[in-house]
This record gives sequence, structure tokens and C-alpha cells, in this order.
Amino acid sequence: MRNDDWKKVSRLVSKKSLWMVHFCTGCGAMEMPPVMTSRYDMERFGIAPMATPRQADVLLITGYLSIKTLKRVVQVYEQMRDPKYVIGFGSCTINGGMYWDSYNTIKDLSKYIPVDLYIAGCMPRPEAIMDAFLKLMEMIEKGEAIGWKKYHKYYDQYKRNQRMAFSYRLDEVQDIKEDDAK
Amino acid sequence: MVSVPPVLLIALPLLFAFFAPLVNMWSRKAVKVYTLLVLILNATLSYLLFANVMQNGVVYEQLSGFYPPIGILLAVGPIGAILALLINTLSTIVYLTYFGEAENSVKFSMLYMLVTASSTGIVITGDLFNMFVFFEITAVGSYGLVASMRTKESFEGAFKYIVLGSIGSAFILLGIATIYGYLKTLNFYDIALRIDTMPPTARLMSFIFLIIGIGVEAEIFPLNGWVPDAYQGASNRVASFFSLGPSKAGIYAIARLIFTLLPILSGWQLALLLGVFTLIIGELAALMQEDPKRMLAYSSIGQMGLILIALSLHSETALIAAIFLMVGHALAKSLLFLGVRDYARGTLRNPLIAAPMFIGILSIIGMPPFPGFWGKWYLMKDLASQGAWLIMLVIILTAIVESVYYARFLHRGTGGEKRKLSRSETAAIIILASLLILVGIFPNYLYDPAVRAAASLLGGGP
Amino acid sequence: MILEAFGVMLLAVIVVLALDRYPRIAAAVAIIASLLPLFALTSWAGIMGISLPSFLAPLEFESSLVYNLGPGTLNLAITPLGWFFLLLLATSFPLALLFASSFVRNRAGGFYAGMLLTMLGSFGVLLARDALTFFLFWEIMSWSILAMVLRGGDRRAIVSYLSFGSLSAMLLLFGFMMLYFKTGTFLFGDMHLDTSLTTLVALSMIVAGLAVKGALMPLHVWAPHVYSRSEEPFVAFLSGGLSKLGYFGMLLFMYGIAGLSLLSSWGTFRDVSYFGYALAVIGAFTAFAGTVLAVMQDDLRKLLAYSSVGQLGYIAIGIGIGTPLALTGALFQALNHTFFKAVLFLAAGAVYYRTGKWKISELGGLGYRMPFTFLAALFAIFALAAIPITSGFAAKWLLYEAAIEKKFLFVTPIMLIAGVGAFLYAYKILYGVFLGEPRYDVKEAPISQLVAMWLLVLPLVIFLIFPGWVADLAAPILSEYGMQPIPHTPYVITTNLAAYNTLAVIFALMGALLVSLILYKWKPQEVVPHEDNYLAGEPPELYEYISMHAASNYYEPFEDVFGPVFRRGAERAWEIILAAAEFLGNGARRLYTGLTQDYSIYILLFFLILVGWWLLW
Amino acid sequence: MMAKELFPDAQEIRKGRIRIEVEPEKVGEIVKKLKDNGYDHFVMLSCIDWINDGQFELVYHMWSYEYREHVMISTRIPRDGGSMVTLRDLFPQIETYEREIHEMFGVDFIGNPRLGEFILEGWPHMPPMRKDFDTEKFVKDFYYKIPEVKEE
Amino acid sequence: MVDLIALGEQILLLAGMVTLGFAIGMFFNGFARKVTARIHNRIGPPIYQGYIDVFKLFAKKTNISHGWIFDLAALFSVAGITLAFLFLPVAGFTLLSTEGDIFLILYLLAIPALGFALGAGASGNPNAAVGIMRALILMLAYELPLVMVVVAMMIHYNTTSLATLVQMQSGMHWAIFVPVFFIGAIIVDMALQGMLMEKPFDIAIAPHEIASGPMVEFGGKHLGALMLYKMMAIVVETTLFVDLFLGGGVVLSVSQYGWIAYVVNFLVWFALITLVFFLALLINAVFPRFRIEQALKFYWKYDALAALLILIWVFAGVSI
Repeated sequence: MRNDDWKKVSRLVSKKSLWMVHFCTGCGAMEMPPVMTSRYDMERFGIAPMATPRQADVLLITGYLSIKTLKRVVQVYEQMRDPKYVIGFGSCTINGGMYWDSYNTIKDLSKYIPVDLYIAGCMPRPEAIMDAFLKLMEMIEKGEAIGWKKYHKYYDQYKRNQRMAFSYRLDEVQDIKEDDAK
Repeated sequence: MVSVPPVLLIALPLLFAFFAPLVNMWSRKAVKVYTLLVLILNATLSYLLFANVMQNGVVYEQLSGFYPPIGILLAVGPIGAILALLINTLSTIVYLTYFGEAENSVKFSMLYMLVTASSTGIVITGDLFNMFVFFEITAVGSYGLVASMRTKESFEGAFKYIVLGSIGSAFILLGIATIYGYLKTLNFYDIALRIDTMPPTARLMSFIFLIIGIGVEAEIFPLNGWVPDAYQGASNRVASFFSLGPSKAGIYAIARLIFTLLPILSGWQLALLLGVFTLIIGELAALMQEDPKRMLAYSSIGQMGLILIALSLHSETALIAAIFLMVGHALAKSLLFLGVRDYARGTLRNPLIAAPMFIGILSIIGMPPFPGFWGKWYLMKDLASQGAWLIMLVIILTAIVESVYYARFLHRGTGGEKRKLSRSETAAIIILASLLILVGIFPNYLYDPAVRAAASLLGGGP
Repeated sequence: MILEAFGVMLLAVIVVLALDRYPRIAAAVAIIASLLPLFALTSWAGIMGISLPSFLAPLEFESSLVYNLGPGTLNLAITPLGWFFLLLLATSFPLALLFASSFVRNRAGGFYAGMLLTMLGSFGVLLARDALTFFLFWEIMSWSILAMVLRGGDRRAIVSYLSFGSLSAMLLLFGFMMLYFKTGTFLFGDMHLDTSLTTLVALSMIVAGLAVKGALMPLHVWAPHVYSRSEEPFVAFLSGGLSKLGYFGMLLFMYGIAGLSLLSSWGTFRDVSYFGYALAVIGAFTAFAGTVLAVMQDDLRKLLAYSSVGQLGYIAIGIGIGTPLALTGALFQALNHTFFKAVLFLAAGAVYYRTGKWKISELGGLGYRMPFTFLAALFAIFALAAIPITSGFAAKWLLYEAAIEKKFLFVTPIMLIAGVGAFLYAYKILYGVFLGEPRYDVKEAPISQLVAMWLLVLPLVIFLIFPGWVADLAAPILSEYGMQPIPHTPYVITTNLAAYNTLAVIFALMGALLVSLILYKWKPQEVVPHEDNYLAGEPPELYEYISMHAASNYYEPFEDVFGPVFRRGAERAWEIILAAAEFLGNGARRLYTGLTQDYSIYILLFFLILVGWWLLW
Repeated sequence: MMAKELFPDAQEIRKGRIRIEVEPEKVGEIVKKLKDNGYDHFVMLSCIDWINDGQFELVYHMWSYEYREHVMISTRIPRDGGSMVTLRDLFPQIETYEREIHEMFGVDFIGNPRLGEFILEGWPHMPPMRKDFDTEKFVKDFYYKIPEVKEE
Repeated sequence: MVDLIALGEQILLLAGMVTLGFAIGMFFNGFARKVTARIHNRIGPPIYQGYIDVFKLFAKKTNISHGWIFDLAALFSVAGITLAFLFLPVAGFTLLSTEGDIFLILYLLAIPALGFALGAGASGNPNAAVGIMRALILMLAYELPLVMVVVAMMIHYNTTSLATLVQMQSGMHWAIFVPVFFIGAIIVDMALQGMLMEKPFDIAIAPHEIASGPMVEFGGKHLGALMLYKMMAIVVETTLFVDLFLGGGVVLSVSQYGWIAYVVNFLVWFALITLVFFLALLINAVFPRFRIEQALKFYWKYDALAALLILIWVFAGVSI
């Protein structure tokens, strides 16, 4: 068997066993129980909740993130083992949502960690979540869910953005801007 | 072998004691050396006497021209020789410690020689009245020695000692009077020969009088009220000296009393009972004692009880045990009294003091290979062969109690700051500990004399 | 050569005392002197049917000796039983000294002198052929331990050791004297005991006296205090070597002198004498209670001490049951315990040497810092917990088989559950000291300490592969007691109930390990530091003030359940006895009022009583 | 004793809700008095930024389970360099509120030892709850300026 | 040479059985999730989910370790549980069970547990330490009733060898048909619940309290190895129960029926362990979790008390 074939088989099997760890900072946490219990029963796709990032494959960011929580999210994400995937829930993770003018919540999650999939909505309904998972599985099978590879590849960019955000300093943002301009 | 007249053992120190003030007039410091020389001479003489007795059996010497039973007779048997050697040697060693002291009182040296001589006198005399006289000298000397500290406690102890000692003397005198009244003699042999002619009542009365009188000196319960106070009040040296000299002489006197003098059945039973009570009370009282010197004093009482039990068993094995116990106790207790300080704290931090004192404690609680062990082993062996389980049980329980309070003593000693004793005291302690080890590891050197002593005592001799 | 050996050892005691200022030279002298018992051991190997090459036995020791001491005679002779226990003591002793050579700094002369004296005493005890010799050397051994305890200076240790030591001595003395009363001799060979009550009481007393040294409950009170307050090399020898002498004595008196038929004459229960049955029940209780108490300790030394108490209980069970199987098991357990407990105490010492801490909750993460110490301790812990990859299991297995064979319905579950309890405290040591968050940046233990530990681990491996060799060593002992040795080959031990094949276990384990290793090494891995831990996203560097080491109060739920029952139960009972004695003591003290008139009245009363007694009589 | 009886000049907004306006120095005394008289639940401490008056208003809310009554003790301190004495000795939970108000408004509580970083980590700007802090501008200048990750 | 061939055959048989054991274990994982899902009125994952999960864990691209002690966990767990499996009589095959006995198995079962604990402790995560503490206390708790019943049985049958015990039960003389051992079976089944760490005794791995306890730091291949251990442990523990009470599933004698007997015995054994596990799952699905003290008290009070009755019964039987 060639290496590519092996990878394909590996992906084919792995997509049926997605273990997730949810970082329940926002309102999205409330949407998870119906997804997991008998109404929608996510387990039939082999998706199971896990207690720690060491064991998990999928990181769910279920809502807005402040700078302080972002620090924790980054730590959790880095503790997960490859291959790993991130799903952003709701508009808060996309553009800040209703916290668009808050001095302390980040506006775009994908600036700090690679996000494979966003679910729009405030909050998304369980059906949307199910759909997202199915989509993610499809992406995995096709080899499109490559957020973890991006994180390795553009590690310095992600780190730079994280560092900027953690510092809260406007001048640092300006400096980088100038660097990019050059 | 030079044959030494036993009387020298008494006469020389008495004589030299009276010359001591003369020496003092010449030089104050010379008195110590002078006294030490006298004591060494005495110890040498006692050794020669001991060798002589071991070789030739009992040595008699009559004094003042009269023949016994009227004249004064000295009769040194094996046990007397052992004790004389013990008392003289150890008192020399204990006197060594006086060199570490700044003060040099001629009175102390005189009294010391006096008490040594009179204690020796008790163990080598063959005459009841003589014994009484020596008892009186010992007692009077001892009062002085106890008070020599010139502190409140020492005066208190000395006073109690005087009162009880006087009562004891009175009882001894009563006993002697009773015997003399019936038998018209005071010679031990004579009494032993004709004791059967005495009416039983008189015999018993005289026995009671004598045992009470001597019991005061031999620290027997309930006659020993003076002991804790006197030991506590006295200086370490004097307490140490007491536990080797007068108390051993007293117990010897009781031995003579129950073996030679008045061999009546109930006397032994009484002595046994007294021994058991003394043992129990002494050990229990020591258990809760906070002051280390008082604790050692109570422990001495307990040991005296043990020796009395051994003596009263009236068998060869038990007598050997008694001799081992006496030697062990004299060595160990004089060692402990020398080493002990207030609350014992700190003294055991110094290994040169701790090791000898540890050995002393081991000997007293009967650990091998020290004299105390051989004594206890023989005593138990004899009790076992008689099937005296109850007494064995008492001895065992008190031994456990003993080890509990000695454990506390050891712990207290190891805490606190390191303390030093004077060089002479350390030397004395180490010599005593070495003697303990030697006697323990080579018990046969004491065993053979002890066998003879036992045989002699059982045969009605001195 | 025996007397010379004693002489040389005594001489060595004096020499090391004099060399107090030069600890290394003192250690060298002590180690050289400690080889004497080892040479005696090799010289006497013939009586166990072992022929050793002559370079291993350079000194010739006579096999028996009679020496007249005056008041008594010393009778010394080597027996298979003595040889077996000498094997345990003589091999662990030089290693403990080797460990001490880098461990003991303070007043080293006294330390080595005390150690040599304990060995001298035990050497005599093992050779003793009469009660006087036994008692003499027993007590020398006993008070040398006291001397070592005094170095620690802990009040409870000194008081409890001296009082229990003297209780033991007095029980032994009483027992010997009762035997003397019955038989008229102290010679073990001439003691022909009858079935009278006196003999029973005497034997019980002797066994009780020996049980104090063997730390059987409820006579164990001294052990935790002493074990936790003395220097580790000494404690390793005390727990590993000297505590076995109690069981040596039990075997000697119960089976060597009294004999099985005599014990059985006082009644039997399923062919086991009531005497032995009682001992087995006490042993089982000790095993269980010791284990429970060990689980609750936070002080590493106390934990090991209670664990010793528990493990020694197993030996008592074996001796109590008294079948060939059980006795072999007891001997095996004694052998194992000697080595693994010595290793554990030494490892604790090494940890203390590097970190200066005894509390388990204050240690942690030393496994990566001191890997060789950790591995030695791990091996010892496997032996302690009777995991079948060390020799520890074979001993326990023999005991279980023996108990089941005799249909001991209530003893066996207690033994088994105590065995499970051992996992609990074993893991407490492992986690608290060696695993978890690294908190000390220390070096590995010195080479002398490592060598001592690893040489002690060696027997645990050897007897894992060849448990039959221990059965071989037990065979002459059993034949002395008129028993058949258990059927065995070097690898296989067979009983009526089942068989235990070490070879199968080892090969299966090797195979399984190999397969899992392949499975496991298939994928690469990277090593991350301990700080990179999942703590709900919290980076630990933010919380310097919170310890991530969860070792304090580790078994709190367990303590909540068992604590009220077991904590200091036995000690309280003894304290009540002590309080009663103190009450009596205060009473006696009050007799001495300090008033002269009272004393005078005593004399008068005494006189009156005597006169009255005489009048009535 | 009820608050109205203790402080007759207190203003009763409606039943069960009392407002007392006092000088900053007297707050401690009043809280103590209320605490001793059954108002044993310290609910919270809040702060209002009266930017036009140049003042901060600190409101201490207390509740009595006995009288089912809510007392607000209001006091005003200057906006610039205003400070207040800590009341953490009366109610330990006040410490947390004081920390929060210190972080969000910059009010200094004299005697509180833990006025460090609380919710925000490494916040270098002016306290964000002050009315003169322009969050919209901050978000624009900061969050929106953080660059996207450029993929090559 | 003949010996070598026989040895080779033996080794092949053992290897085959171990592989089969792991396969059954993985099947049980999916089975358990399916059953639980059906009780919850869910559809649940496919029954082969266990295989997928293990495959995925071993297919993880990167794995982390906290050092060599951490690695021991995975090694000892898999090797130890394999060892325990080898010393059990399984479905009429004695494997190595004639070379050891019940006590050996009880202690062999401790190898993976201690190895696992070692690795978990080495990770330095406090959650892991707490989880191990609970697991060990739970072990102490359930072992008491277990060993009491086992000892009673061993004394009753006068053997400690499981192979002999299975042999003595052949011909449908199963221990469970003895009334007193029927009670014993119930008691051991309770203990089995704790051994399998199913609810109400899943205190050690409580995911919501202590983040799956000992396993908190394990991921990727380490977790895969641990899953293999857990799955195999289900087979070992249920087989232990079947060997003790249900005659090891042996219904046909090999000497009489030849190879058919092997097949039938194997199927019966498989059905029986599935049944035993199914019972445990039923309890698991409907119960909440005990606290650790409650578990300890439950086992030591009610279970052990009942076991004591059995001991007394056997005691009376032996005495007569």
C-alpha cells in the first residue's frame, strides 16, 4: 500500500471517531446537550465528548472569547495532538457579534488559531451543529481540514497575533503594520 | 601473700583521720592528697585481706587482749572481704572527684575517712556490740556528710536522717540489750551457738528490734523515710558514697542477722515480705519522680528490696545473686549519682559521660553482660527452681517500671545543652564503668568468691 | 574461630569509637569487621548442603563451641535455622554499613559501634544453644538498639523502646525460668517438655517476648517511633534484619524445642494447634492493621515502619499455621522482607540525604532526578506489594496456599485484603516521593548508597527466577522438625491445590512486554516538561503558590472511614496501662510525705505491726 | 432597629428601599451601625461615573433579612485622585468589589492590600469603565488592526 | 524437534487467543456504547466503534510523553493484562492456567493497574493523582467481598487452580447452581461492577469532576494502549467471573466431541461473558455515581456482610 493510500484509509477511519473538547465560554454550551442526548444523538457518528485536550481531536469554541480566555484557549489548542480541528460557534467567533465594540473580546478567532469551520448564528441551533460536524467529516475525508497544518506552517504569524492581543498595546500593532508595509 | 591484720582496715583510717587537721595546718591542699593516699592504702590492704580470705578461709582477729566471747573479735568471711574490698576501692574512686572541687574542707575528708572505716568495720566485725558502735559512727559521719553541702536541702536531709537514725539506733540497742540479757554475750558465734536456749518470744523480739534498727540504715521500707531527702540534699559525691558504703554495710548486717544470728523461719519470711514491699514501693515511687537525684534514691530503695529478697531466699544460688546485685548496684549507682545533675538535662550530650551512665543504667535494669544481669538471672533461676512465681512476677513488673523511668531519665539527659563534668569526675565515672564491664564480661572473678561467700554464710559463718 | 570473631568485633567496636573523628576510616573498619559473620556463613554452608568454592570461605569456623563463663556456660552451635537467618543478617549488614559510610556524618564512631554491637548480639542469638546464651546475646542486641535509638533523642522512641524492650526481656526471662523449673536445664538440646500448663504458659510468654521484637500487634507500639527517629542505615538493618530474630526465636522455640506434637497436644483446630492458630490470627490482624495504619502516614519513615509491622505479620501467620508449606512461606517472606524493606529504608535515606525532607507531601518528582534510586525503590515496592515480577509474590503465594490448604476461612481473606492494602501505601510512596511534580533539583544519590541498594535488590531478582532455592534452604530446617520439604523444582513449586511456575510467568511477561513494546514504539513521540499539563487551561506558572503535587492527605476518604477505628488504637490501650502505673506511682510517692514525724510514725507502726503479727502467730 | 429609626433623615424611595446620602468619611460608621442592627448582608458595592460633575458615586448596598429592607448608602468622591477608605474589616467580601472598582474606574481604596491586577491581565490603558474611555476607537485601533494570517 | 514444534504450536495458540481477546475487548467497547445508547433511547455508535477509536488513537500524528516513567504506563498496562489473560482458562482452553492459580491472577491484575498508576503519577497532573487514589481505594473496597467469596469457593472445592475449578464444574455442575454460591455470584457481580469501573463505581475516572482522572494526560498512542488495556480488562474480568461461577463456559467435553466441542465451548463462553457484561451495562446505564467513601462503605458493609454469610456456611460445611 502506498503512503497516500494509507493516509486516505487513515482519514476515512478517523473521521468516524471525532472526540471533542468544548471550551464553553459563551452561550453555545447550552446547545451541546441536545446535540449529544437522545434528540439528535451525535454519538451515532462516533462523536464523543472528552474531558481533556490530550484525548480530543476537535476543539469547540462556543462563543465570545476575551483576551484572558483566549490565553487559555491557545494553551488548550497547543495541548491537543495532531491532527486537530477547531470549530467556531456563532457570530462572536466570526466578527465579535454583539460584542463588536467591547474593549476586551477578540473579534476574529481565525487571527489567533486556525479555524476549520465556523457555524453562523447567534446561537446556531443543534441542527446547524450537526451539519457542521458532518461537513467537518467530509472535509477530513477529502483532506481539506488542514487547520493544524496551517498552524505549524504559519506558527510565527499566529504567535505574533496572539502576543499582540495579549499585550493590549496599540503601538505594537502599529509597529507590525509598518513592518508589513515594508 | 602478706597476711594483713583486719583491724588495720578500721584503725588506720580512724587514726589518719585524726591527723588530718595537723596536715591541714601545714597545707590546705595537701589534705586531699593525704586522704587519697590513706584511702588507697586502705584499698590495698582490703585487697590483700580479700586475697588472704580467698586463700585461707575466714580470718579471725581478737582485739584488746581478751578472748572471745568477752573480747572484741573481728571475723572476716568471704562476703565481708568482698564488701570490704568493694567499699574501700569504690570510696577511693569516688573520693577522686573531690579533686575537681575548688573547696577543700578538712572536715569533709575526715568524715569521709571515718565513714569508710566504720562501714568497713561493720562488714568485718564478729561482734554485735562492735557492729552497733560502727553503725553509730557511720550514722554520725553520714549526718555530717549530708550536711556538708550547707544548703537548705542538705540540712533538711541531714535532720531527717538524724531523727530516724537515732530511732534506729535505739532499736538496735534494744535488740542488743535483749540478747545480752538472755545470753550474756554479744559475739556472733556465741549467739549462734546458744540461740536455741533463748525463749522464742525473746528471740523474736530481739529479731524485730534489730531488723528495725538495721533496716533504717539499709533503706528498707517503711523505715527509709530519710533516704530521698538525704540523697537529694547531699552532694553528688556523698550520695554516690552512700550508695556504695553505708547502705551495703547495712544490707550486710541484715544478711548476718538472718543467716548467722537469728536463723528463724519467720525471720526469712518477714525479710522476704519486706524485700518485696521495698521493691514495689521504691520502684513505683521512682516512676513519677521528677527530680533525677530523688529518682535515683528511690531506685536505690527498690534495688535494696531486690537484694533483700535475694538474701532472704536462703539458698546458695540466691546468695550468689545477692552478691552480684550488691556489687552491681554499688558500682552502677555510685556511677549514676556522680554523673547526675539537676534534671539530668544536658549531661548525656557528652559521650564521655553518656556512655558510662548508659552502662550503669543497663546494669541496674539487669541487661547483660553487666553484674546486674548476672544477679537478676541467678535470682530468677533460684526463684524458678522454687516455683515462686508471684515474686518473679513482682520482680518482672518492677523491672518494667524501672526501665520506663530510666528511659525518661535517658531522654531528659540527651536534650538541652551539652554539659561538662570536671575532669576528675569524668575519670571516676569512666573507671566505674570499666569496672562494670570487667565484672560483667568476666563474671568468674566475682563468681568464685561469691560461691565461697554463699557457702560460708549458709554454713552459719561470717 | 567463633570466640575470635566475637573478640574481633568487640575490638572493632572500641576502634571505631576511638575513630569518632574520622568517619570514613571508621566505616572501613566496621565494614571489614562486618565481613566476619559473612565468612562464618560461607564457612558453615556445608550444613545446608551447599558446597562453596574455597575462596568464598577463607576462614574456618568450628560448628559448635562450649565456653565456661563462671556463672554460666555459653553453648554455641550452628543449625540450619540459624544459618538461614544468618544469611539474611550477614548479607544485609555490610551493605547497611556501606550505605552509612556516606550517610552518617555526626558522631560516626558511636554509630558504627552500636551497629557492630547489634550484629554481635544477633550472631550470638543465632548460634545460641541454651537459654542463658540466647538471653545474654538477645539483650546485648536489644540494648545496642537502645543505644542507637538514644542517638535520635526522641522521647517517645526512647521510652517506648526501653519499656517494651524490657517487657520483652522480662517475658523471655520468665519463660526461660519456667522451662528451667520444668526441665531443670537451660540447654535447648536437653529440654524435654511435657504437656503441662506451665509449659504452655512458658511458651506463650517466650513467644510474646519474641513478638515484641517482631513487632506483632499489640506489642508493636515501639516500632513506628523507633523506626521513624533513627538513622536510616540502622533502621534498614533493624527492620530488615533484627526484627527477624523474633521470628527466628519463634521457630526455634515452637518447632525446634517444643515441637509440633507438643503444640498439638493442647488441642488442635483442623490439624493446626490452637497455639499456632492464635498466632496466625494475631499475625493476620497485624498484617491488616499495620497496612491500614501505614496508608494513613505522611512521614515516609512512619509509613515504612507500619508497613514493616504489617509485612512481619505474614511471617507470624506462616509460623502459626506450621505446615511445611506455611513454614517455607514464612521463611521466604522473612527473606524477602529483609531485602525489600532494607532497600526501601535506604532509598528513603538517600532521598533524605539529597533533599532533607521526610514528609511525603513535601517531596515529589524525584523519579527523574534520582532514577537509579527510584528503580531500586520501585523494585522493592513491587516485592512489597507481591507483584509477580519479583520474588515477593512467591512468599505470599505460599502463605495463601498454606492457609487455604488448612481451610483458614477467616485468616485468608484478611491476609489477601492486607495484600491489597499494600498497593495503597506502595503507591503513596511512589507518587509522593518519586512521581508527580518535580520540586527539587537534586543529584542522584552517592555511588556507595546506590551500590548498597542495588546489591540488596539482587536477591529479589534471583529468588524470583528460582523460588525453589528457598525451598531448598528450608528443606534442612523442615527435616529438623520432622517435616517433609514441599515438592519443588528450581522454577516450579507445587502444592496440593495448585502449582506456581515462575518460568511461565517470566516468559509470558517477556513476550507480552515485547509485543506491547513493538506496538508502542511504532509511533514516534516527543517529551514535554511537567509544566505542560492539562489544568483546565490554566497555565501553572501563574500559580507558583499552589502546589500541583496532590500528595498531602492523599488517602483522605480512606482515613475518614478507617481513621476513627485504627488511629493510635493500640497506643491508647498502652497509655491506659501507663496511666494506671502512674496512678500507683503517685500513690507510692505520696507515702514519702517529707515530714519527719510521719516517718517516725511509720517506724512505730511497723514495729507495732510486727509485734502484733507475732502475737497473732 | 430599622434604618429609618437609625437615620431619620434617610430617604425612603419606596417601601423596603432606603437611600442615605452621606459624606465619604461617614460611610464606615454607618455601615458598621447598620451591620450591628440586623443589616448583616452586604450585597454589593457599585460605582457610577458622573463625568459632568467630576465625581464618582460609590453606592454600598446592604440588606436585612430581618426587616426585608434594602439600604443604599451613597457617597460621592472627586473623580480625579479620589480615594476612599476600605471597609474590608467590616465585611471581607468588600475587598473583591473594591478590587473591581479600582480596576474598572481607578478609585483608590486606602488600606486594601490587594488592589492589583484583577480581571484584566496586563491592561495598560486608562480604566475602561470610565466614561472618557472610547471603546469604539480602541477596538478600531487595536482589534481591527491585528493582521490576518497571510497564507502564501 | 518435536518439542519445538509443540512449543511453537502452543505459542501460536496463545498469540491467537490473545489477539482474539483484544478483538473481543474492542467489540465490547462498541457493544457497551450501543447498549447504553439504546437504553437512553438513542441510536448510538456503530457496534464496531471500538475498533475505529483504537485505530484513530494509534493513527494520531504526534504523541507526547512526560518522560520514560510515563511511558511505562502503556507498556505495563498492555503487557500486564495480556499476562493475566494468559493465566486464565478461556473457553475450554487452559492456556497457561495450569502454571498458576487464582491468587496469581489476582496479583497479575495488579500489574497493569500499578503500571498505569505509575505512568499517571509521572505525568505530574493532580487530577491523575486524585483519580489513582480513588481507583486504589475502590480496589481495596471491592476486593474484600471478592476474596471472601473466592476463598469460600476455593475451600469448598479444595483447589486454588482455576483450571481445576473449571474442570470440576464440567458437565454443567456450575457453581452458580449451588444455592449459596448463587448468592456468591451476586456478590462477586457487585464486585465486578467496581472492577469494571462501571457506574455507580466509576469514581476513579469521573470525567466531569477530575477530567477523566488517571487518563488526563494520556493522548494518542498512549491512550490507545490504555484503551486496549481497558477493553481487555473487560474480557479478563468477565472471564474470571465465568470461570468461577459458570464453569468457564465449558458445556461439551473435548474428548467426546472433538473440535466441535472447542467451537461450541468458545461460543458459549463468548455468550456468557457478553451476558455478564450486559448485566453490568444495565446497572451502569441507570445509576448515578457514588462518592468514594460511599463505595467503600457499600462494599465493606453490605457486600462483605453477605460474603461473610457464605464464609460461615462453608465453615459449617467444613467443620462437619
